Formats: sequence, structure tokens, C-alpha cells
Amino acid sequence: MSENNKGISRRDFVIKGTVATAGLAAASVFVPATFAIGAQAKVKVGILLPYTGTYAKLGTNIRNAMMLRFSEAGNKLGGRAIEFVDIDSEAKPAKAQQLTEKLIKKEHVDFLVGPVHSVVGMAMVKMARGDGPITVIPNAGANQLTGVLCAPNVFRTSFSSYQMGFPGGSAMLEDGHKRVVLMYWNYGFGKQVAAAFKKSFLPGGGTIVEEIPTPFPKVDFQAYLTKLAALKPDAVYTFYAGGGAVKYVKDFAAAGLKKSIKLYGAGFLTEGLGAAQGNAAEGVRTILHYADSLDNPANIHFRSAFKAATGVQADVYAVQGYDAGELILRGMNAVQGDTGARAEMIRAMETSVIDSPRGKLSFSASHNPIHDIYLREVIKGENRVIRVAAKEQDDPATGCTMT
Amino acid sequence: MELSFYLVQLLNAIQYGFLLFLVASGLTLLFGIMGIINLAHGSFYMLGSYLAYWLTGVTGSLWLGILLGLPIALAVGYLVERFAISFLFKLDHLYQVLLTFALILVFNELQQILWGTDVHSVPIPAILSGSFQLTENQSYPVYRLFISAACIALAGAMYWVIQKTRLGMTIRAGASNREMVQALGINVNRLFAFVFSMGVGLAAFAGMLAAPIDSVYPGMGDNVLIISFVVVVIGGTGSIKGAFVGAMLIGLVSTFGKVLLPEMASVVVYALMAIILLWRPQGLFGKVA
Amino acid sequence: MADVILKTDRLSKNFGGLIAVNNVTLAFERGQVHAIIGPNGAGKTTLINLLSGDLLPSDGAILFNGRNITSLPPHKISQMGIGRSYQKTNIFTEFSCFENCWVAAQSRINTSMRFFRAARHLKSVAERTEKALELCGLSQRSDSRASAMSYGEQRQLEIGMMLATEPELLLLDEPLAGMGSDESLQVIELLRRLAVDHTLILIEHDMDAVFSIADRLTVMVNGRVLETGTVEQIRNSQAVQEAYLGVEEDAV
Amino acid sequence: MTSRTRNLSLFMALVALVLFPLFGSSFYVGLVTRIFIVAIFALSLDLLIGYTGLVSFGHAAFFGIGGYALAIAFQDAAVIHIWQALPLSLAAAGLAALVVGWISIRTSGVYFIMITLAMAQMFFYYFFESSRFGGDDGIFLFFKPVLMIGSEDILKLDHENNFYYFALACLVSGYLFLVMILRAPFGKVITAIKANEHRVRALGYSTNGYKLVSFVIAGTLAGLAGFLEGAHTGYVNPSYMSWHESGVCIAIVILGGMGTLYGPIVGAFIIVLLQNFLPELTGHWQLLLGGIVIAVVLFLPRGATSLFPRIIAFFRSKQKIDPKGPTDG
Repeated sequence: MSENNKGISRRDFVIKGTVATAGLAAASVFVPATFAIGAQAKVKVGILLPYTGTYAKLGTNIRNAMMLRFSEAGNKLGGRAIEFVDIDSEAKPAKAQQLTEKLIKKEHVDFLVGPVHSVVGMAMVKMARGDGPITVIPNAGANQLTGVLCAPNVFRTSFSSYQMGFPGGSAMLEDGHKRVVLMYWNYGFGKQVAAAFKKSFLPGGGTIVEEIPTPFPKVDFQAYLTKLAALKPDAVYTFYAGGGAVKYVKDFAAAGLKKSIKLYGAGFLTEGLGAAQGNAAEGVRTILHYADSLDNPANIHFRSAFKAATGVQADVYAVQGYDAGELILRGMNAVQGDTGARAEMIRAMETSVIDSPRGKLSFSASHNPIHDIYLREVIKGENRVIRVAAKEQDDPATGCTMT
Repeated sequence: MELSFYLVQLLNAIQYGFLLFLVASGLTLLFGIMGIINLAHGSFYMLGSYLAYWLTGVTGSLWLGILLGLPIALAVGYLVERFAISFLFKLDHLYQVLLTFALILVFNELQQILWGTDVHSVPIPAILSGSFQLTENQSYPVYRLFISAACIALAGAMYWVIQKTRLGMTIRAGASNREMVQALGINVNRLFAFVFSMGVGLAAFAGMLAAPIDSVYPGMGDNVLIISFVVVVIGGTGSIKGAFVGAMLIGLVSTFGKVLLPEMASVVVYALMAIILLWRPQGLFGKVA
Repeated sequence: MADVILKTDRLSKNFGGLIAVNNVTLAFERGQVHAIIGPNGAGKTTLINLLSGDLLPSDGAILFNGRNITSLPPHKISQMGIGRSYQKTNIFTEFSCFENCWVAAQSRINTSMRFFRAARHLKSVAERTEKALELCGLSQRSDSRASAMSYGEQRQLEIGMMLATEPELLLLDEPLAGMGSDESLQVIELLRRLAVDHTLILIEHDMDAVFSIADRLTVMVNGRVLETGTVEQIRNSQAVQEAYLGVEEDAV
Repeated sequence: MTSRTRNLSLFMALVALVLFPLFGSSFYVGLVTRIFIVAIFALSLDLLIGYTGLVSFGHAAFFGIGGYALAIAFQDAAVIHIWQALPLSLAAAGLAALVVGWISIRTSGVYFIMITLAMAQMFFYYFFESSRFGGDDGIFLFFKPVLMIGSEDILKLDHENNFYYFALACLVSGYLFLVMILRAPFGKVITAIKANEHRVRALGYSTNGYKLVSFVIAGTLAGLAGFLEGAHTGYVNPSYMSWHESGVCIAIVILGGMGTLYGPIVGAFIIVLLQNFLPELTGHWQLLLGGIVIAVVLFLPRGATSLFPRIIAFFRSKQKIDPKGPTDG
């Protein structure tokens, strides 16, 4: 990636972005849907991300980072111009099938990028797998997406929930915490993270004092925190995100529990929430495949470019979007823009080794990322890397027939 | 679990109950006096929280934020009443449900346009930021106690206004017999606009008070709305006393439900409502229709 | 002993502290027109509501044809053959006159939980409907929307609906309320015709009408039965004169 | 509008819908299929709010249960037989409606609205929090139902056009079924209950029984819609039962025109198309949708279809060729 480091200015990006978006609006009306291959026809990239609702910020960062990557490559995929069809998923599972259908059947996109929400992801992948468009998942973490639902044309640049939970167990043992309470939002992703956590924590000699699943997406934790206090564990491992994460970290601190119980969590507990959590987050340790402070050239370049292009700080979601852009570029460049050469393109994508802002990124046989997982701690409002919790963490891809 | 554990949970339950009461009392007033089912009530709670977030950010103080925010909330309430709700009195409940449902959609979008989709939080004022030790490892934020105290004060004030003042008499009369208020020579339109603004004010005030212990996020009103309706219906529509008892019941059931029946935590609240309505179809303190 | 169709035994109803009907024991004979009179607030309508099941008695019993019907819900009482009309017009305003009576008439078929054949094929219901319309004098207005009819016609329809249920005993709550004198005469005529083969219990303020058609009279004051007897007996009753009729005559 | 013009318009609309897949692309065929499903759901609610006078704010529960019955029973099945799955969905939804209705019809007015909402929330949270039925993730189905006789496929729903016609057939059957029961003695009673329940009771009807049956029929029909939705998308999740869905369904019925059977169908077309195309205009499309609904409540409370007779009357008065003159329906 560093070879085409043209250092675009913010203005440059904004203009190109606008052109691309305007093109989208016009094209969906005037350009007839064709399957034509050739240098003249534009490549259609369908984006299904949430721009409203709880996950809106995630969706926006993912899209902007992907656009940044494309614009760094001159807004060409294998020599062909790009046309975006951008749809707000609203992170609503019930609408996922409809919206995916719109992208596949009405817009006939060549690539499908999305979503944020795991369940939306399942509905989407279910339609796209097989002969659907090449699909790149830039966030949704459900194990099934590269497990039972895995398919040659489905890639993920984010993580599986297994990769989120499994390194947490060993990291906490390594930190010396043996009696741990598990608290998590009681929905698919939360449950998968907790299950993966136990897979490394229990065999390593840890004890789960109690599991406290709390209703998703509710944020009144007071009763549960009282229970947590009464259980008196060494530490607590959590999965919360967004508004729930802000509230949890603040309530935890307000209940005075920081003194006696060490707070750990999957990375989303503190990712991008520094401003809202403030002091309450100080000392909270989280496990994630990225940290703002990673000192590698790719990250330094990416963070400044993203800041310049969008005006906001990059976060892990932006990284995943940026890598999604990179992966599509790799595939299209390998076939010089010939989307018909599907097998060749898939081969190029699955063998990619990307110099990502997160560090080295490669792909497993099930098309799930393999990457380092970091243990981080909030120090002075920043997620700083304490150590690498797991080197080149893979995913078991349970149920996948491609492995 | 030790006794102290249950005592702390009781404290949690009561504190939650107080906050619910604040939201539900506005709702029950609107229904009792105006006969309006206001699904947008949760949106006004959200409005309060966002106003607190925004104005606290601007002024640097939650107190100033509340002071400036309340008139804004009251004004919004007044406008909504004038331009939408006031057309609904003659119509069926069905239309009220639908119109206020549409208002939720509108308010949620307006919130996103005005304040974006980020999660925010509001700092606890320095003077109340302390906490005191409850058990050996758990402390309780002073601010939570403050909320309870504020709710008690407000409940007392409402009781006083409704039982002892002329305005209260009018309101009570209106709740029991709407035609009678007109017969008393009171300008019903003005009374209704006033009551609606007050109801909105109560919801917004609850949102403002809760902002520092809650996080401020899009769609936050929806969670509050349904549970406040449960409170109102359990208590009996139009009854402030009922709203209070209902709020306390829900506070207790939902807090201890979480601890004792974690799998069914969200279901028990609704089950309680169904059982109470089976026993008393008009709610605990409701009038027999 | 005369043939008693309906009997109340120490029937009482109180609303909170107010005793609206107090210890009322009455017997209504088959085939008679029995009027209940008394000043406003005497508990007449409450008594009718107790008889029709619209209200539950606080105490006492009601016997219809020897069967205890106390506390039965209104629809069961209606099914036993007690029909009632209301003081405030209580009809389906959006329905046509015919449909109003149809719904009433249809209540006499075994069950209306029938889903497959169109209702209009029910011959017996159609006949009952036509008959009721004819009896109450609204055959000409069959297709009019109830809300578009005159007040007097609506009152007639009210009675027509009751007739369509083919009751044995009619409870009539002020059938003449609010009518002009011509309309009143028509309805009185109708009541006379009905009296031929029905038992009527009638609340009415129009004393001329009451005295002209009633066989027996009961005077209620403050929830209690003051006096009950033939028209003559009531006319001559000292107690009634003092407590009620005197007042009424002043008012008239 | 005379019943003749109405029936003629309905017939022409039906012909257009039958011919549609011959011209529409697969995406639009899928979209219209979805409209049929939503229309069945809305029709079922119309039986309650438009004909029986029961304002249910929890109708989405039965839609969801219809879908869940299909998904739970057949999530691991390799073949889903319609003749097994459909009755199962209908029975599950009907049974749930029986229980909810039995509890709810004791109350009235705002309490009825709230108790139906509360019961629906109970179902919602039960499925949302239960780990057995997939929780928030819902359940995926990997096959579409088939109708087989012996080993012969009569109807395979995995082809979009087949599903389209199947859903259309369900809609037409549902419509005709409702026409039938509304003309039957039962229909006379429930419409009278809506007009004046107290009077109906005084006439000798046990109204609770009729209300309950109406509730069960509506719930079962909603279950049919839920079954179709589950089969069509191959996916069910708790949000099918959320109170938002119940709210949107009320909006559809009123927007189209409650108390008519074609109203909810028109409403389903309006809302689903708006939901589909408004987002292409603006990111804040819910603002527009909310505004439209508010405008309808305030200015057109009898729904969009109440415009039809006015439009027809308008043209008639322009042309003045009708020998009989405008007839009032």
C-alpha cells in the first residue's frame, strides 16, 4: 500500500467523494443494468452500512476509510472507474434481506461491502454466497459468517467473535486474574464472545465465578453491578459496545468498583468512546486487533490521511473499512478489472498479505482475517498497547466446508 | 447473598422507581386530563437528555443547562400541542396512537439532524460527584441520591399543587369529568396546552436529571416510553398516586427480576402488568369505566 | 294467586355511600302493564338496569318465571325473553334502520357464530326484522340511515329493536321522553298494541299516558317502594299524594 | 363509489397484478410479493380495528409467531412441506391469539391498547432473550417450502415468480375469506359491536365471545402473513414482533382506509413503496414518513381510499355522461 502513497489532500478527497456520490445518484437512474465487462463499464460497488441508528458512526467511518483507500488508488479498480451504490442498512436485521436484494437484483453490483451488524450480515451473506457478488464484510463478527455460512466469494476484514473473546481469557490469566465474572449483552455476538473467552480461560486454570448476561440493548446496569460487587471477583470480563459501553464504564466507576475489581473487555468497551467515558475509563483493559497508538508506518500514514480526509480520528472500524478497500483493489488489480475472472480474483484476494494499519493481515481458508490481537489499557484517555495478547490469531471456522 | 446485598438492591429499585415516576406522572396527567395517549412521551425524555447534554456543553454547568433547557422543552411541548395534539381530542384513541407514533419517527430524525448519532454523556456536577461507601467494596454515587431527593421533592410539590391549589382543583375536576371543566367557565384550550407542556416538562426534566447517570444516545426515549406506559396502566390512568405506586412496583419487580430471574428479566415486568389487569382491568387506582 | 312473571326480593343497589335502590320487593304479573313512577333520582332507572342485568345488585334476588336470574349478564337475561329499551336513544347510528333491527332479530337464532353463508339468507331473521319494523311503524324507513332519522323515529326504532328480539317481558325506560305530542300518541298506541300479548314494565313521567295504559302502578321515592297497587289505589293513596303526586302536579 | 365500480376496479387491479411478473424484473416481483405479505397482515388488523372496534397495539406478535413456528419446526429440515408448515404456523398464531385475546378482551379502551402491547412485548422479549430460539439473532431457514403430492413437486417456492403467485393467492383468499365472514351472521355481530357494544349485549349477544373469535381469526391471518414473510426471506427474528411493527401496521390500515377491505391493501402498497423509495431521496426519510402519517391523520382520517369516491365523483361531474347521474355508494 505504501507504494501508491500519494498523500492526497483533504480537498482532493472530498471532491472525488462528491463526484462519486453524484455519479451514484445519476447512474442508478440512467445507466441500464448490464453485465458488460470491459474497460469502459464502471465497477459497481454496493455498500450496505448503517448511517442512522446506534451504529451510524461505525458505518460512516467504514465507508469513508474505504473511499479513502480507493481515492489513494486513483478511484480505479483494475483500471475501471467505480460507481458506488450506497444504502443505509439502519442496522435492522428485518430489512437486511430486502436491501441486499436491492443491491444484488436491482443494481447488479459487482462487489458488496457491509455490514456492521452481525445479524444483518447473516441475512446478507445468505443471499450473496455462491453466485452473488464478491462480498467483503468490514465489521460484523458473527462466527457463522466465515463458519457455516462461509463461501468462496465471502471475505471478512474485521474479526470473528471467537477472535474477540478467545485471547481475552489467556490475557487475563497472564495478568494474574483467576476468579472472574463474565458480563455481556445477551445476544448472539455477546454470547459468542463469552463462549470463546471461556475456551481459553477455563483450560488455563481460571474460574468463572458467575456469568451475568444482561438484556440487549438495555443500559440499566445498576442491579447487575450490585450483584457483581457482592460476588467479589478479582476481575470482570465484559462485552458491551456503543451507548452500553459508555454507560457500563461510567456506572462501574461510579459504584466504586474500580478499586477492588479490575475491568476487562472486548475492545469495543473503550474503542472510540474516550470523550464520552472520560476519567471513568482510565485503567480499563481491553483486547482488540487494533490500537490507535500502533507504531507502524501503515498506521501512521493511515491515521493522518483519514484525519485529513474526514476531519475525525480514525478508529478500528475505519481500519477495517480501509482494509476492505485494499482487498477489493488487490482482487481487481490481479484480474485487470475483469470481473468475469471470478476464480482468479478470489484466489488473489484470499492469498493477499496486507500491510494493514493493524499490522500484518492475512486470510484463513475460510476467508477470515488472521492478525495479532493486542492487550490495551486506557491511559490518559488513549488506548495504549500493553502487549500482544495473541500472535497471528486464527479462527476455527466451525462448520465451514472450505477448510 | 447477604442482607446488605438485598438492601442495596432495594435502594436501586427505589431510585429507578422514582425516575420512572417522574416520566410516568406526566404521561398519566396527559391521559387523565386530556384523554390523550401520548406515545411521543419518550421522545420528550430524550429531548431533555439531549438538551442537558447540549446546554451543559455550552454553559459548562448542568444546573444552567436545566435552567435553560426546561423553557425550551416547555415551548416544544406547547407547539406540539397547538399544531398536532389539539386536533386529536375529538378523534378516537386509534388516531392518537398513530399520530404520536408518527411523532416518534419525526423526533428521532430531528434528533439525529440536530445532534448526530454519537453516544454522549453529561458530567456529574462537581458538587454532587462524590460517593459514599455502601458495602465493603461498593459505593453509591451521591448524584443518584440527589435524583431520588429531587423526585421526592417534585412528587411532594405535585401532590401539593393537585390537592391544595385552585389549579389542582381544576386538574382534578378535568380528570374526572372533562365536560365539567368547561361548565366551570375555564378555558379548556388554555388548560390543555398548559397541562401538555407540563407533561412534556416532566418528561424532559426526568431526561435532564438522568442524563449524567445515563448515556445520551439516539432512540433512548423508546426504552423509557413503553415501561412508563406499563407504570401508568398498572396504576390506573389519570391517577398520580397510581403512577407512584406503579413506578415503585415496576422498580422493585424489574430490579429483583434481574437478580432472581435473569433469564426472564424483561418478561416479568409485562407479566406483572398482565396479572394486575386481569385482577383489576382498570388498574390499581383507576376509576371503573 | 295471580300469575307472576317477574319478582324482586329485597333488591338493593348502592353506589359507594348512595343507596339507589333500597330493599325493593315487587311482583309483576303476566300480561299486565306495570308502570313505575316517582320523582327524578327515585331509583327507577337503576331498578330497570338491575332487572336487565346492566347493573349487578348489591343485595337481594330477581326471579323470572320462577328462575333466579340475579347477577346474570345482560345477554343471558335478554335471551330468556326480557327485552329493554333505553331512556337515551341507544341504536347503531351508522346502520340503516333495517340493519338495526336485523342485528336484534339475529340474536334469536341458535348462534351467530356462523361464518360461511351470507346472513341475508336467514329467512327467519328476515321475517322477524320485517315484523318488528312493521309493529313499530318504520317499514317505510327501512333503508334510511339511523342517524338521518328524526328523533321520534329513532325512539320508535329503539322499541323496534327490542321487539325484534321477540321478548316476553318488555322493560321500557321512558319511551316517550322528549317526544312531541303527535309522536307520543303514536307510541302510546304502539304500547297498547304491545300490551295485548306482552308484559310491560314501564317507567314514564307523562302521567296522562301512564294512567291511560297502566294496569298497575308502583311509586318509588328515594330508592324505596312507597306504594304499589292498581291505578285507582294509587290515585287515592294519601302517602302518594303527599310524597309525590302533589309535587308532580305542582310541577305540571 | 358504487359496489360495481369498486368490484370492477378490484378486478382490474387483480388482472394487472397477475400479469405483473411477465414484465417486472425479479427485484420488483420480490418487492410486490412483500407488499402482498404486508397487505395480508394489515387486512388481519383491519378486522380488529376497522370492523370489531378492537384497537390492538400488539398485532405484530402473531405475525412473528407465524414466522417463528415455521422457523422453529423446520430450521433443520431438508424439505419444508407447505401442508405441514402452513397449518402449523396458523395454529400457533391462532393459539397465541386465543390466549392473548382471552386475557385482553376483559379490558377496553386504552387498557385494551396497552394490554395487547404488553402481551406482544412479552412475546418479543421471550424470543429476544431465549437462547433456544436464536435470541436477537433470529433463525435462518435454508430452504423454501414446497407443495408435494407423493414425490411430485406441485409448487416450489424457491422461484420468485412462484412465490409471488402463492402470496397473491393467499392475499386473494384472505380477502375473500373476510368478505365472506363479514357478510355472514358473525360479521353482522362484530360490526354492531364496533358501533355500540353495550347495545349488542343488551340484545342478547355474549359480545366477549364474538370479540375473542374475531381476535383469533385476525391473529391466525397475521400468522399466515408471518409464515409467508419467514418463508420468503428465509429468516425470522424478534423484531418481527416489535411494537414498531404493530405501529406501522396500524399506520398502513389507517393510511389506506380502515373499515374497508381494499383500504389496507392500498395502504400496504403506499407504505412499503415509501419505505423502499424514500431512502433514495434522503437519509432522513423517516422524517418524511412521519410527516406523511401525521398529515393523513389530520387531514384525511378516513384514509387514502376515501379519496377514490371523490375523484370518481369529480370526473363524473366533469363528463356528465352517466345517464343515471352520480350514485352514492
